[in-house]
Amino acid sequence: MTELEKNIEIIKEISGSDPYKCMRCGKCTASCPAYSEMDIKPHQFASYIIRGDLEELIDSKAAWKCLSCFACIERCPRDVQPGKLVDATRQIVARQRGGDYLQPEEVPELLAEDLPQQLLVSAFRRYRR
Amino acid sequence: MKYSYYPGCTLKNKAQDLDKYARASAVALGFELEEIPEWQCCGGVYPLGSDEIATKLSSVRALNYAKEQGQDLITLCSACHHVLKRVNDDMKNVEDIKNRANNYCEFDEPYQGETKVLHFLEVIRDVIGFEELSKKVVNPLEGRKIGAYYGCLTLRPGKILDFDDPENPKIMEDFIRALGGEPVVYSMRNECCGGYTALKDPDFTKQRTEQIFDDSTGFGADCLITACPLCMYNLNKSEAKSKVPVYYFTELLAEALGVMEGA
Amino acid sequence: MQKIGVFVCHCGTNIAATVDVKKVVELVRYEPGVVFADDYMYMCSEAGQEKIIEAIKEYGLTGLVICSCSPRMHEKTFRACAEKAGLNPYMVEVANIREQCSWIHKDKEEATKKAVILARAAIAKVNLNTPLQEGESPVTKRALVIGGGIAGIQTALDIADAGYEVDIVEKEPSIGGRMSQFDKTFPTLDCASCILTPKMVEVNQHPNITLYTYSEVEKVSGYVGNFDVDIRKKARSVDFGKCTGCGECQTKGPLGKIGNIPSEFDRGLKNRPAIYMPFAQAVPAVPVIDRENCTYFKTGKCGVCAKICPSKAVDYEQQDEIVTVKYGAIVVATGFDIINLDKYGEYAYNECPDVITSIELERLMNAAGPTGGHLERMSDHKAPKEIVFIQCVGSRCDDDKGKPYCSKVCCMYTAKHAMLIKDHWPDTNITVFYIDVRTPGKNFDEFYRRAVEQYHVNYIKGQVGKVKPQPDGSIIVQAADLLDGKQINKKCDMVVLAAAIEPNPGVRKIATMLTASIDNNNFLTEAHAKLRPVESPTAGIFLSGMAQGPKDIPETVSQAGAAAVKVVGLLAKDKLKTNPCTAQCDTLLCNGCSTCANVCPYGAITYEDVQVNDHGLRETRRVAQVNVALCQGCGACTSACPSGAMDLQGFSNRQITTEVDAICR
Amino acid sequence: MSMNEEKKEFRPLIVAFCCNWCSYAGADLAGSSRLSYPADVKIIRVPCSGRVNPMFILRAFERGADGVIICGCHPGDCHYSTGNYYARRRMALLFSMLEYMGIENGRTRVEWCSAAEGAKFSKTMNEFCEKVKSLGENVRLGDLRCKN
Repeated sequence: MTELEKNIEIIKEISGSDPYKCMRCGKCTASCPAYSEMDIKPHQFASYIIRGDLEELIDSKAAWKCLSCFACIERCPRDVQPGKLVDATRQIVARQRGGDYLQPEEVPELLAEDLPQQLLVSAFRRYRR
Repeated sequence: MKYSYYPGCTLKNKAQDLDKYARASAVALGFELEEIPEWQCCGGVYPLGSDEIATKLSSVRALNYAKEQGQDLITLCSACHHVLKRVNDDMKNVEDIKNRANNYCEFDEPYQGETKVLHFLEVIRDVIGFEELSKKVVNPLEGRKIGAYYGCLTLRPGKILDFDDPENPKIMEDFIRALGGEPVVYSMRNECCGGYTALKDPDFTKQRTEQIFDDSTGFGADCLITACPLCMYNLNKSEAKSKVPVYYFTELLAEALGVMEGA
Repeated sequence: MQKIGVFVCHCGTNIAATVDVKKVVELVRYEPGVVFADDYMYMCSEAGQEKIIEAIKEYGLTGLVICSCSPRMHEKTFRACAEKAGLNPYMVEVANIREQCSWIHKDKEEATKKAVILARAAIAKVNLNTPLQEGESPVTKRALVIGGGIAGIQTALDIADAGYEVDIVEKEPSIGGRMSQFDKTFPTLDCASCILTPKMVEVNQHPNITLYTYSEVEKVSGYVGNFDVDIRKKARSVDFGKCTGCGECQTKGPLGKIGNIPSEFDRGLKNRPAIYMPFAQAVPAVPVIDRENCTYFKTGKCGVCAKICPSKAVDYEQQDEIVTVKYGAIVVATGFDIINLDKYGEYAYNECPDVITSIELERLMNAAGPTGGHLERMSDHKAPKEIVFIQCVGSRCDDDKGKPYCSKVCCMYTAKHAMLIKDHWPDTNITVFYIDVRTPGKNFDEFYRRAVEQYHVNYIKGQVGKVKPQPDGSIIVQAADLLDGKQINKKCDMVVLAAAIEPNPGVRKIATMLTASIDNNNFLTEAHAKLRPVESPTAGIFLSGMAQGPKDIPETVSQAGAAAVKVVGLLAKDKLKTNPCTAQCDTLLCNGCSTCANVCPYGAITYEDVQVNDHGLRETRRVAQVNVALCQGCGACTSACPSGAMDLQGFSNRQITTEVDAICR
Repeated sequence: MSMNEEKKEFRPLIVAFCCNWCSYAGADLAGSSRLSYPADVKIIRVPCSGRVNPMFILRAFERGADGVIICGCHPGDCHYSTGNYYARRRMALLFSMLEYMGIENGRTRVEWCSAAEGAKFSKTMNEFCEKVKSLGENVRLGDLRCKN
C-alpha cells in the first residue's frame, strides 16, 4: 500500500465512505443547496482525496459551507455519500489543527434575540472540535 | 398509551409553542407524554464521523431510559428526531459504536437499539391514524391552503430515518388533509433552509428561504407548517416579498382539535 | 491397481507464475498408482494432447489426472483426448489448480502446496474410477421459444426455416414485444413497425411455427432432448375460429373507442376497453377480454361486445386450457422492461405528467400512438419547446434503488429521440444531461456526433439533482455542468427519463422451472461468458435477447440467430449421449424402503421383485431399480438411502471419501 | 518461512463441498476475477449439494478437518430442482448433532452461492476461514490413530 493509499484509508475510516466508488456523475453537486458558497464542489471531494490533495481540501472553505442537509447523501447513486467526506475533512481540521471556524468570543455579537438553541448547538458541533 | 417524551433544548426555550400545543393535542388524542427526567441535549446535529462516540452518549442515555420504561420514545423537534434515530441505528447495527458506548455508559444491561423512536407525526399516522384524527377535529381548517415544509432533517437519510419517502413525502400533506386544510405540494418542501449557517452567513439563509416562499406561494400556499425550530427561525427571518405566516404543525393541530386555549 | 499418468499444465504463466509446476510433478510422482508424471506449457493444445496420447500408449496408462484449469472448462477436451488413445473417457479426472489455486493465491509456496493436495485428491479418486459407458436418449424434434418479442420471433423463424417445428409462448395477447412499441430504430432511423410487422406476419403464417399467445409456461419437466412442458392458454373469451379481427367489438362497445383501462401497450398514456387488441397490427388479430376489468365478468351485466360481434365469436364461457407438449430444446427470450421509478422521487415522475420515460416518448412520437405522433405535453397538450433528457436514471447505481449495470441502449436512443424531435419540430431546444456518452458500435459514435453537430443538441456532463415542477406549469431541472463548473437551473417544459432496463420480472419464475441459472440482476447466466454465450449451463436451454443482458436490436437479432443454430444443432441429432454418471442400486443392501424414490426429482426409481443370492441365501426381494435414461445423476438418492445401497457412478461414496482423506492427509 | 514461524500461526484445514452447477462455478468465477481467499480451503466437486452424504462430513472431521462448508444453489435455483432443500434439512440436523458432540456450530456451514456470485463465494470463504481460525484447532472428533 502506498503512503497515499494509507491516508485515504484513514479518511475512509473516519467517514465510513469510499471515495473510489465515485463515478463523477455530479448528482451531489447538482443537488447541493450551498453550491454557490463552496469553493470545492461536493463531487470534487472524492477526486481531491484520491489525488492526495488533502491540504487544498483542508484549506478550503467548502467544508465549513456544507449545510449537512444530506441531499447528496440521499441521492448519491454510488453510495459514496459525499457529505460524509466533507464532514471527515471538517473533522481532520478540527482535530489536528484546532482550526475552529467559530470562536466562543464571536458568539455574543452574532446572537439574535429569538435565535433558537438548536442553532447554537448545531453551529458549535459543526464548526468546532 | 404512554410514551417517553424527549423535548430537547429548543422546545424548552424558543420553541415552547411546538411543545405546549403538542402536549395539549396529545391529551385530546388520548395518549400521554412522559418527559424523560434529566434528559441531555442531543447536540443538534448527528456526528457523521464513524469514530465519534462521546457526542452520541446523551442520545444513548435517553434511548436507554425509554427502554427501561418499556416505552417508545417520542420527539417533536426535527433535529432531535434525526439524531436520536440515527444514534439508535448505530446502537443497533454498528458493532464498534455499540460496544464502546456501552462500555462507557455501564448500563445494567447493554443497550442495543431496542427502543423505537417515533416522531410525533409518526404516532399520529401509524398509531392513531389520519382517519381517526379527522374524526376528532372540531375546528376544521377549511379553506386554508397549507404548504408543508419538511426541511432536511426529518426525511434524510431516508433509509435510516424511515419517516417517509425522502424525495416525495406525504405524511404532512395527509396530516393537513385530516385537519380539514388543503395541502399545497411544492418542490422546495424538502430542500434545506440554510440551517445553522444562519449564524455566520445570514445572507445565505435569506436566499434559501426566499426560494422556499416563492415556490410554495407560487403554488398557492397561504401559510407553511414545519416541525423544526431552526427552519422556523430562518423562515421567520426571511425578507422575501412572498413571505407568509409559518406555524409549528402542532399549533394547527391544537387549533383544529380545539385545545388552543388550554395549552 | 491403476496405472495413472499425471499431467501438470503451466497454462502459460497463468498457473506456472504462482504454482511451482515442476515441484508438483516431483511430489505427485510417488503417489499410489502414479506411473508417469510430466508438465507442459499448454496441456489443452494439440501438442499437449499428443503428449498425453503418447504417454497412455507408452506406459499403458489406465487413468489420467490433469492438473489444469477448471473441469468446467476442459474436462470434455481431455476426456476426448483419452478416448482417442483408447482409454475410457471417464478414467480422467481434472485437478483445478488454476481458478481454485493459482489465480486466487499469491504466495508461491502456499499455492504449490495446495496444488499438490488437489492433485493428490484427484489421483486418489482416479484410483477408484471405473470405465463408464454413455447411454443414449432420443431427441424430440421440436423447440419451444418463450417470449414473442423480436428475440423470440427471430429465433423461431430461424429454427423453422431450418425445417424444425417450433412453438412460441407469449403471455401478452399479441407477439411483437417491446420493439412493436418503438417508433424508429437507431442508428439508421428505420421505422420499427415497418421492419417488425412483416416478421410477425411471417411467424403467423410459417407452417413450422405454432403460436401460443395470451399463454404462459406453467410447468417444465424432463431434460435435454425430452422436455415436457405444460402451457396454460388463458381464456381469451373470443373464439379464434370465428373471429375475423374486424375490431367492431372494440370500437362500438359501451365506452366506444375510448375505454377506461390504461393501455399497457401505450404505457398508460391512453385508455383501452376491456375487450381489446393491444395495437392495430397485433398478431394474431384476435382480441381478448381482460376479465378483471370487464363489466360482464365483474357484475354479470353488459354483454354488449357479444351482441355487436357480427361473427358471434365472443365466448364468455371459455376456460383456461392446459396443453402438454414435448420439446427437445427451449429458448428463453423473455425480454425486458424498465424499472419502476417510485424510488426516484427527485425526478418527480409520479408527480408531474410532463416528466415521462423514454418508452412513453416512443409512444408519443409514434404515428399510431396516443397522440397520433404529435409530440405534446400530457398536462396541457401543448407542444414542448424546451426538452431535457436525463440519462442513467437507475443505471450504474450502487445503492438499493437502481441497477449496478449500464443499460447500454439509452445513450443511443436518446440521440435518436433528440434528432427525430429536431427533424419534426426544428424550433425545439434539446438538452441532454449525461454522465458518460457510451457509443461503442458500428456507426454509433458518428450518430451521436450528428446529434451534436447537425442538430445542435446540447449535451451537458452532470447528473441531474432534482426536477422541480413550477407553479406556471414549467419544469426546472437542477443540475451542474461539471466541465464548466456551473450549477444550472434549466427551465423546460418536458423531461424525458432514460430509466434503467431490467429483465422481465417473470423471468425468475421461468428460470426456476427450467433450473437455468440466473444472476443477481435476474439476467440469465451463460454457460460460458465468452465461448458459450447463448447457452444456459443447463443442457437444452438457450438464451436470446435482453433476457441474457442489455443489448440493442441488431445484437438481439444476431443472438437470436446464434441461439437458433444451437437449437438446430441439437435437434439435428437423432440420439443424444446421456450422462453415464447415474445412480446404481446394490440389490444386496437395498431393503426396498422407497426413500430414494421419494427424493428423486425425475421419477427415475422404480421397484421390482428380484431374485437375490445373499451369501448363499436365495430369496425374492423388493429392490430399487434406476432407469438410467431418466436419471440425471444428482445423487439425492445416495444421501437419502438409509442402508447405503444407492451409489452414484463417477461420484461414488468411496471416491468422495477418498478425496476427503487425501485433502485431510 | 522457518518451522518456528510456521507453528506460530494456526492455519485451519477446511473442506468445501461445492455443487457443480452453482457454487463450483461461483468458485471458478471468483478465480477468474482474482478474488482471493485463503489456501486453507480445498474444494471437492459434487454434482449437487444433495449428494453430500453426512458420512463425508464426519469423515472429514475424523481425519482432522477444522471446518466443513457445503455450498449449493440458492433455494429454488437447484439444477435438480430440490437437492439443496434436502441438503439444508439434512445439514441442520447433522450440525446440531455435531454441536452436541462438541464440534462448534462455527465449524460447519451451509451457504448458497450462484454461478454469478464469485464475489460472494470469496467473501464467504474468507469469513468462514476467519471464524474457524478463531475457534482454533479442531480436536474433538479427531481419530487419534490418524494423528501423529
